[in-house]
Formats: sequence, structure tokens, C-alpha cells
Amino acid sequence: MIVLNGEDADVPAGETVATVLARLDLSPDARGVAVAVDGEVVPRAQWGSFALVERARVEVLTAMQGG
Amino acid sequence: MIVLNGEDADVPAGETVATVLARLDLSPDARGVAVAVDGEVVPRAQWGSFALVERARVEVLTAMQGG
Amino acid sequence: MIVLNGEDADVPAGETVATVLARLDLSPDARGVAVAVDGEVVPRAQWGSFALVERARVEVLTAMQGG
Amino acid sequence: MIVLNGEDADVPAGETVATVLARLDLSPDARGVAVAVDGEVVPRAQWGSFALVERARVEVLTAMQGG
Amino acid sequence: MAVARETGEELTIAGRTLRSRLLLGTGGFPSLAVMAEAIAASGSELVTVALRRVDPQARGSLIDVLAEAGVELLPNTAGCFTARDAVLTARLAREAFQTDWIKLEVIGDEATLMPDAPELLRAAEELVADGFVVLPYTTDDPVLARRLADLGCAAVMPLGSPIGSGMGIRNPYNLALIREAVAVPVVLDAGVGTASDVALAMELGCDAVMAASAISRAQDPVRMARAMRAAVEAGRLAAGAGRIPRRTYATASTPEEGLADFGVD
Amino acid sequence: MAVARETGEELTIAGRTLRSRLLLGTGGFPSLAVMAEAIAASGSELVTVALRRVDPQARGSLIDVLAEAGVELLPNTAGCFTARDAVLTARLAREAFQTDWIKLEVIGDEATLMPDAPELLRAAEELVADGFVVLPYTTDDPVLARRLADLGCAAVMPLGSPIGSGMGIRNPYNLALIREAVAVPVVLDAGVGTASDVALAMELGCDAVMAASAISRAQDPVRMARAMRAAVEAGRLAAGAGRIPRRTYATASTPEEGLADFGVD
Amino acid sequence: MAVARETGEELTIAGRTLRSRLLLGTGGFPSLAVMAEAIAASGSELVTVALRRVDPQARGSLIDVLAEAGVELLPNTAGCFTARDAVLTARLAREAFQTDWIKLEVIGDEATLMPDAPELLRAAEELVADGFVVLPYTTDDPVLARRLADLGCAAVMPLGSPIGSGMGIRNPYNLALIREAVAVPVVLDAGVGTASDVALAMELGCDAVMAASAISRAQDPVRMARAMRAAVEAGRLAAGAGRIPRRTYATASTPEEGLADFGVD
Amino acid sequence: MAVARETGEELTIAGRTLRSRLLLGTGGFPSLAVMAEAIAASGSELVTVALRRVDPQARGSLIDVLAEAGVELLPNTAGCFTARDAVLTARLAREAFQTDWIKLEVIGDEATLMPDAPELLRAAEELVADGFVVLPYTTDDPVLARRLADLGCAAVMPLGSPIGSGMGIRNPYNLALIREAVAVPVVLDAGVGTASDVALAMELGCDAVMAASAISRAQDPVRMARAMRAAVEAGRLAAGAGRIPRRTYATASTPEEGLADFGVD
Repeated sequence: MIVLNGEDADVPAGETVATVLARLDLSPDARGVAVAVDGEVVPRAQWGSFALVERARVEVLTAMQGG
Repeated sequence: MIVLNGEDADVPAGETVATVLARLDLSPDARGVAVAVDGEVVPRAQWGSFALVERARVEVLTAMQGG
Repeated sequence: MIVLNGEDADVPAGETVATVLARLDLSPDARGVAVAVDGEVVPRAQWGSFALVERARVEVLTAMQGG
Repeated sequence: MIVLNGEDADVPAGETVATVLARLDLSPDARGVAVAVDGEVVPRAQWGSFALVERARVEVLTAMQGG
Repeated sequence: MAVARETGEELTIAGRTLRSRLLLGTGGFPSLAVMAEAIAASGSELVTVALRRVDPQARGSLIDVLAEAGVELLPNTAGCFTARDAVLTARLAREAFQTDWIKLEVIGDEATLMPDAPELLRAAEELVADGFVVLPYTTDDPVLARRLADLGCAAVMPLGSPIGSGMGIRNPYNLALIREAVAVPVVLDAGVGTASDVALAMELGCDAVMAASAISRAQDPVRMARAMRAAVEAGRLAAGAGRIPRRTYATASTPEEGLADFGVD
Repeated sequence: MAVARETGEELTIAGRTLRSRLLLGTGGFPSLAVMAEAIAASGSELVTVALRRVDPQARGSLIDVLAEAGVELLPNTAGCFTARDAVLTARLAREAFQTDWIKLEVIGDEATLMPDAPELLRAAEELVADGFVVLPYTTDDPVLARRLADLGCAAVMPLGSPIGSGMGIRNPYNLALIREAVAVPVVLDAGVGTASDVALAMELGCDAVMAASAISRAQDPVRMARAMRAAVEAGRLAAGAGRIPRRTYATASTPEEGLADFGVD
Repeated sequence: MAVARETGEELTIAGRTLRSRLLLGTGGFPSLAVMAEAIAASGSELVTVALRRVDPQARGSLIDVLAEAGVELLPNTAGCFTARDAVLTARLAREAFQTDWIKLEVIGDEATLMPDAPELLRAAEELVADGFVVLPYTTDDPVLARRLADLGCAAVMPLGSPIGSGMGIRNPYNLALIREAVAVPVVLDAGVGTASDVALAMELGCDAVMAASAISRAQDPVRMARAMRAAVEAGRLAAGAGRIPRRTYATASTPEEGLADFGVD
Repeated sequence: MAVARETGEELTIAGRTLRSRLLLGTGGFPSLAVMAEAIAASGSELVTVALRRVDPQARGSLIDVLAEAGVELLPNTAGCFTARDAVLTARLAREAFQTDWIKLEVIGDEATLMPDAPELLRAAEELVADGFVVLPYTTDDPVLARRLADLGCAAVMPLGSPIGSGMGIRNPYNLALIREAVAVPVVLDAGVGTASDVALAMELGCDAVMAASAISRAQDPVRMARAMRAAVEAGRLAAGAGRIPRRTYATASTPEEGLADFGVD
């Protein structure tokens, strides 16, 4: 179980960031996407290896009109 | 018949301004009152003698909050 | 003797506007020129015939940068 | 030798703040006066005992029109 | 720009001396009682009244209330759109109130209630010739103000902004120019919204200020009347006190001389 | 925008009640005698003084004159460019004048004498912790004002424009925002040039106004002091009187109802 | 307030169509060469000239230069203080330049060069009757502007501030009121100092702007001519684009929805 | 006050040269298509984007549209109230968009969206140390602007008035002071409502202007984009053309010399 973009998501501990992104239909080379886990940036190069702990707070962000 | 303050009034020709004022409960020495007949001032001294013609347009004016 | 553009000028009565203009090196078809005599416009068509009286006040005007 | 209000003053090390004030004709109970030595406030109660070191920077301040 | 020209504290218009430099309009008050209280609070000695048809139902005691307040009446010609109507109204007011004083309004536009210059000049000329003491409500055009003064008007009453708009003084420069252009008293008329507007008017060189809706339609008219009285005084005093110039940069109010040096930490 | 929050006429800062809402600077007067007269004319009960090196030649009687005037002292830290210097100056002022009150100035720029936000916050925090009653001179930034209030400052003193510039209130919106942002008293500091500036400040919701050069360097300081006193009163009264709204168009102050019809000539 | 009424990009005055909405004054340029270059840079198609006494010494080639520039002449009556002088000058201009167009100026005051309302109306009436296309230089009084339009003037040319003062538009409200008051084109005349003044005039609903000293006396007249051309375009486009309303508070330009939550450190 | 410092027409920020001096916000447009058209019309080469949570439903093509428009991205940290959140957002933006550029916003107040000075300084310091090209959104406080520049920010982006308020430049003096206080480019951010605001900003010495809601929420965003483009050009040209000074009185644009004398009727 993790918290994905503010909502509980049924992702078991140990899965990688890449797996989570796949659930959002985002490929590892998706343009304009960035990921933070528990308040730290996870660089794209680590998406495939970074394993999530239980209750990890994952933010998957992208470009939005603004400013 | 005259026009008194914009409305038809059943006053026969020949009556004086003073008579018309009396109808409005105004005495000849009423403070703050002035009278115009057909676009001309009728001084207070003439109120008793000034005879109205048929269809005379009489304006009886007094102080009002303003300005 | 006339008054030409505010200054006395030694022009005898009876001379025409055209003569005066010639003194100013202005030909009858000079562009952008207008003439007033004693506070009245003298149209170009009358320059050759309009005879000046003694002490006539002649204003010869032209375009100037302005406005 | 000390620096008194920005200027060298011939005061030997070991003298007290009170002595310096006396040189300025200021008594220990002078109203509206405060003293800093080397960037620290010297409370009035210590004026009589606070001994100055060589090259001490003494600021003797008082009220001035301002603000 | 300009400083008030008279050094005396009293204002004289057409030979009448007024201790208060605040003129009051009487329209818009919630009641005659509040009006009376506001007049007293304002200190005003000269208040405007309009002429309207006698209403047989609600014959008011306006005149009585004002008489009791001890103020002089300044009848206006509000609502007139032609010189002829304004002149006739002025003559009726003279009959009704036994005063030669008239606040001359000749309106040119319903939406803004701004004056109509040529009709105003025409009416002013006729009334001056007829012996009236004419105080014309005018635009903030200094040339028009000078023409009115030249015609013999006893004062000029330029607007700050449209009547009842509360927008204050939209063009302070023109007011200052009017002050320079005429020798008669300048009374700001129309547009005042709050106390600072009034203070500013006096600072610009106005000799007095007229307030109507700003007081009568305020939530607390009596308190606003007190505010306006103080503002006239404040602005009048400031106008004669020689204010400091405006500068782009700062000028220390505390001198740097004698500043302590505590060294570097 | 905002109306003054307190209905009472007295101002309370850190438990001290002041009847006058005008604070005075003592710098720039032509003489101590004029200063004393101006203080009396202003009605002020709280005046600022600076701390400077004792001048053996011209030992002044400033303190005595102010004591005789019966006013409280508000020492300032004018001339300090760092939190450290300001804090030290405040402590010396406490020693010199036996008061915990300090008008905290930490300057960031010589040309404008505007405050330096981070140093100001640092000094305020330290002085509040040290038991001072801190009245910081600040910019017109409402966020900074709120931070200062949150730190425990007893009031905030935003500038209207640069010290001594006489430019008045350059950004009235920000002053109104500050009024909404903090619960402590707001005292307009710096920039006042004349009475209407002061009235406007009060109308915007300020609880008091500080005037220095505007009075002391006016051609007639005593008269300007009277002007400022009246202006504070005018603005304060107006702020609580519920002014009329601003409108683009006119609103007749004289009703049209009952208008006479004189026919057409 | 007002938006420009025509949707087309061309301006029509008295049947003549102009692609440029910038009118130029020819006075004050350092040389005829710079004038010609500035005219070209400005894109203006209509420029003013004055009538003055022939100078036998320095007979200029002004007319030739302007002819070569391909612009139409708009003679003015600058310097006239009476209707009679203005009318006579207009008639002379018609003789000299074979044009019925006249920029009518009747000045009422030497210091401000502001127009004299009654003389202006008199001259306008006479010239309209005489077949002129009259473009009167007028105050910012909307009632006077409407009267001029009602008399048959082809456009009205209100001032923003005194001629050559560079003070811009002192009373934007009045300009907007003029825009509402008349159906003929409104051309801002006098007072423009820089590009933003011109843009503002167009945004207020003016159909065109006249610039003289602002360009000719700038340090770089040709560059300023380019600036004014762009400013007319900017203001015209903005006037028709439906600007956002003014608000006291902020409105986020970036939505908060979807904002990340990074937790608390 | 100040004139633009560079004579070249191109703007360089942190080594990147921009031909357009207009920055665009991408929020608030009715559609991506209108946004793309407005960007083209504006000529802007640098546009802001925000970072928000991926929305699985409406995965937008924003990045693609902007790439096709050929503009550079300037990510912002809108919505952050702490230095920590802003720094983290900047780092995520660098990951997402492969750019070191960041428009740094650290908000201090929900109602006004004004920046929080101390948090802003903290975030700027950390991001500069981390190699970012930092463009901070700041107040109009010149001391704060100088501190940001001293910290190594590549430009400063002071507000004219609150974000999205359309109130224009509330305090032009402060903008001019900022221009004098820093050597890096000054980009007006926030508050612009219409073209004249933009022209004024450039005249005050700004090197560029950022427009967001003023364009995107206008009734006709594409037309307003064109207006803003022209306004930047107009203001930039005017700033370098040496405007005439402001004067209280008139200066004739037509000389009196050679004026005809038609006598008296």
C-alpha cells in the first residue's frame, strides 16, 4: 500500500517507481514527468530500480498550464 | 381651469394667486414660498391682485432639501 | 505707405496685392501662401486686381511648422 | 590608550568607564546616557567597576533629535 | 502648487464673512433631525436648499429647522438645463427666501450632471446684472472659471468629480490652475467622498469646500460632518504652513553625524 | 477599503494608552523651542529620539525639553544597517532612557533608506525575545508586516514613501492590505508630506501616523503640527463614518421630484 | 470603461479614410530632415501646420517636404485668442492650402494654452456653416465636446493635459465620458509625453491621438515616432480585446488543483 | 526616471538571448489551440509552465503544443508556501523538463499571493548553489530585489500588483528604484491588465514583461497578445528615445513668432 498523488493505492511495498508509472500508463521515457518519493526527487535513471517502502508517498507530476 | 404644479386644477379664470395658495393651505405670509405664473415670477406683493387667466400654468414652490 | 506684416512698407496706395507679393519674391502662383488685407481674406484670384488703400494692413502668410 | 567615540583618547588601560565619563563632564547619574565597550552594553550599575582594556572601543551615547 | 492667498482665517464672499469654510448641502439626509445635528457638528454657516413644488401632504419644516440652526440659506438651481430656467429659479428663490445669493447650476448632461459652459455663462451674466450674488457650479476648466469671475460672479465653485460620485478630485492640477486664475474665492463643489479629499482641496488653494452627499449619505452623517470640519481645518492649516517639497529619494530625518561605530562582529 | 477596527477613540500599544494618534519625530526642527511648541500644538504623546555620540561642546537639553513637554520617548535605531547594530542600539537606548520601547529601523539602502527585510526580521525576533516592545519600521509589504506581527512586534510601522520624501502614500492598496493582515496597530511611518496624506492614512485603516520632516521642516512647523493633529482627527472620524461608495457617474444630491416646469420660451 | 466602437482598423473623419491613427504636429523638430524621417517612422498621414508671416530671409521648403512625405495637411489656428481671428485664419488656410480641414484652436489662457469654450463654440459654428471640416481642440469637458459635435464638428480633440506639458492624461474619466458623449471620432490632443500615454488614450476609447512636442522635442524624435506608432497600435488592439477586470485581490494564474503534497519536513 | 540600460534590442538572461521581451504564462487560456495562437501572436520565446499531479483522465498535450510552438519552457513553483517546497519543485521541474531555469515563487499570503521575503531568499540561495538559473517573483521592494540579485539570481521579477488583479503598476516609483538597484534584468511580473501597463513598465526601465491572465483571460486572447507585443515594443522604444520632461504649464508647440495681427474688429 502506498499513497500515490494523495490517494491510497494498492501497490505492495518493494515495487519500483517504474511499475507505478506503468499503472498510470506512463512509460519510462515519458516526456515532462518527474517523480518525488517521500519528499525527495527520484531521478529518471533510478525509476527502474527505486523500490517503494510501505506507505511511501509518491508524487508523479507533469506539466500543467500555469503562471 | 388652470394647471397647478403640473396638474389640472379646477380653478376658474379670474381668481387670484392668493386664492390658489389658500387651497394649498398657504397663507399670504407663508415663509419660503414663491410663485411663477406662465414662466414669470409673481412677487408676493401681487399675490392678492394677480388674476389668473384660463389655462394659466401656476408653479407654487418651496424649499426642499437639496444640493 | 502700407503696413506689411506688421511693419511700415513704402508701397503707394493703389498698388495691387500682386505687386506687394512680388516685393517678397512671391509669384502669383506661390504655393502655400494666403493674404489678408484689413482683416479680410483676399482670394488668390483677386491678387492681381485688389488695390491697396493708404495705410492698408496687409498680412502675407505661409505655412510654418506648428501644432 | 582607548578609542573614545571614534577618536584616540589618552586613557590608560585599567581605568573605569566612570572615569572616562567624568572626562566628558558626565556624572554617573547623567540622564539619557548609555555606554558600549567593544560592541557590548555596559550597564550603568557597572560604570564604576568596568575596567577598560588597552585599545578598548568606547562609545558614549546620548539622545539626539531624530526620526 | 498654490498656497492659500488670504492669511486671515475668515472667508469673505461678497462682503459676508464666514467663520466656517465648509458649505453643506441639505439633500440626502435620513431625517431633518439628523440633518440638524450634522449641520451643528459641521460648524457650517451656509447651506444649500432647492426649490420644488409644494407638496400638500408632507409640508416640511425644513425652513424652520434651518432657521433654528442659525445658518444662512444658499438656494440652488439644481435641475435646470437652460439659462432661462436657472434665471427664473433664481428669481423665485429670491422671492421665497429673501436672499440675493444663488448657487447657480445649469446642467448639461443627465449622466454626469456636469455644467453646460455657454448656458452657465449666459445665466451668470443675466443674474449678475440683476443684482444677484452668483456662485456658479462650474467644471474644472480654469478659463471658464476666469470668465465667470470676470463676469462678476462672487465666487467660483468648480467640481472635483461628478456630483455624488465620491470620486474626490480627479484633476488636482486644474484646481490649482483655477486658484491662480481667479481672484474671487474658490469653493470646491461636488465629488468629495471623504475627509482626505477635503484636506487636499484646501491644500490646493481652495478657500472653502461644499459637501453634500459625502456627509448626508454617509453611514454616520454626524460623524462625517465632524470629520469634514476637521479636514477643512487641517487642509487650511497645511496650505499655509509651507509643506516640504516632494523628492524621489529619501532625506534622513535623523542625522548620521555622531553615529556610533560598534565594529564588525 | 478597510475601516478602522477599534471603535474607541484611544489607541493602545502594548498596554500603553495614547489619546493622540500622532507620533512625532524630533529631528529637523530649526530649534528646540520650535520643537517644543510644535509638540504641544500636535498633541502628540510619543516622540522619537535617536542615540548619537555625546558631543562635549553642544551638550543639548533635548531630554529636559521633552520631559517638560510631558511626552514619552520612543528611541529609534536610525542609521543601523545590520540586525546586530540595531539590537545593540536598542539595548543602549534601554539603558539611556529606561524604556523597553524601540522603534526598530534596519536600513537596507542609502538612497531610499528603505528597510532590509531579513535583517529587520532577525532584529525584531531578538528584541522581542529580550523583552522589548518592538515597533518596526517596515516596507508596505503585507506579508512582511504579518511576519513581524507574528514574531510579537507590538505594532507595525509601514512606510508610505521614502523617509523625508514627502511623497505621501505611494501605494494605498498595500496599506489597506496590511491593515487586514495584522491585528496589532498599524502606524504609518515615513513619507507624509501634508495633511491630506495623514487623513488618507487614517481612512485606509491606520491606527496612527508618525510625522517627522513633514512637520519639522515645514516653513511653519507649529502650524503644520496643528494641521497634522486635525488631519489625524479628520481621517479617524471619516474612517469610522462609513463613506459613500465611489461611482463613475453622478448621483443627484437634489432630487428631481417636484421640479418645476416653466414651459418652453 | 469604454471600448473602441468601430471594429474596423481604419479611421474615417468626414469621409476621409486614414490607415494611421496617429496625427503629427510639425513644430519643434530640430530640422526638416528629422521631421521628414519622423513622419515616415510614425506612419502618420495627417500632419498639422500653422500659418505665419512670410519670412523673406528664411523661406522654408516645409510645404515641399510635406508634399514629398505624401501626407495631408491639417492647418491649425494656433495663437488665436478670439473666434474672429480663428475664423479668419481658417479662411486664409483654406486659401493657402486648398483644404477645408481645420484644426480649430481658440486659446483662452497664455499660461496653460487651454481653449476658451464660448469663443470656440462661436468659431466652430461659423466655420461649420462656411463648409469647413472642423476638428476643434477642446477641454476634457464632455458637455462641451457634445456641443461641438452637435454643431457639426467632424471630430473632437480633447486635451489630456496642457500643450507641450508631457503630463499625459490628467483625467482619464473625462476622456471616457467624452467617448460616450459623442458619435464623431475622438482624437486626443495635447499633453502626451510618452508611449504609455498614447496606449492609454486608445484604451479609453479614443479613435486617434495627436502627438507634437512628445515626438519632435524628444531626444531621438525618429525613435519616439516609432514608439508612438507602436503605442497607437497596442492601445487600439487592447481596447478591442476585452481586458480583464481590475480586482483588489489576486486571482491565481496557476490553478491549485493537482498541487503536490511533499509532506512536512 | 530611469532609461533602459542596454542599447541593443535583444535581451540576455543568464547567457540566453531572447529577441522577444515578452514572457507568457500559459494558465487561463480557454483552450490549447487559443494558447498556441496567442503565443504565436505574442512573439514570446519563453513561457511558464507549472508542475501538477498527473491526471490519468485528461493527459494533456501541453508539452507537445509548446514544443511545436518553438518556445522555451520556464517552469514555475506556483503554489509553494515554503522554501523547501519550492526547492523540491524546482528540482522536479529540472527532472521533468531538462532545464535549469526556474521561475521561483514562494507565496506568503493566500489572498494576495504576494511573495514571502525570507523564504524566497532562502530558496533562491539554495537553488543558485544547486546550479539553477533563478528568476524570482518578488515584491516591488528595491532592497529585496538587490539582495536577490546579490545572491546570484539571473533576473528579478517584481510584481506590479497582485497576480491576476489587472491593477497594473501600483507603485511606479519602486519599479524605477529596482531598475537602479540591480544590474541583472528586471522583468515585470504580475498585475498587468492592458497594453498601457506594459508600455509603462518598459518606460520605467524594465527589460521585459511577463503577462499571463491579462492575455489568457482577455475576451480575445490572441488580439490581446498582439497588443502586448506592440506595447513592449512601444515602451522599449520610448524608454530609449529620451522623453520630454513633465511641466505644470504649457509649452507652445506652434511658435508665436510671425503670428498675424488682424487688428480689432
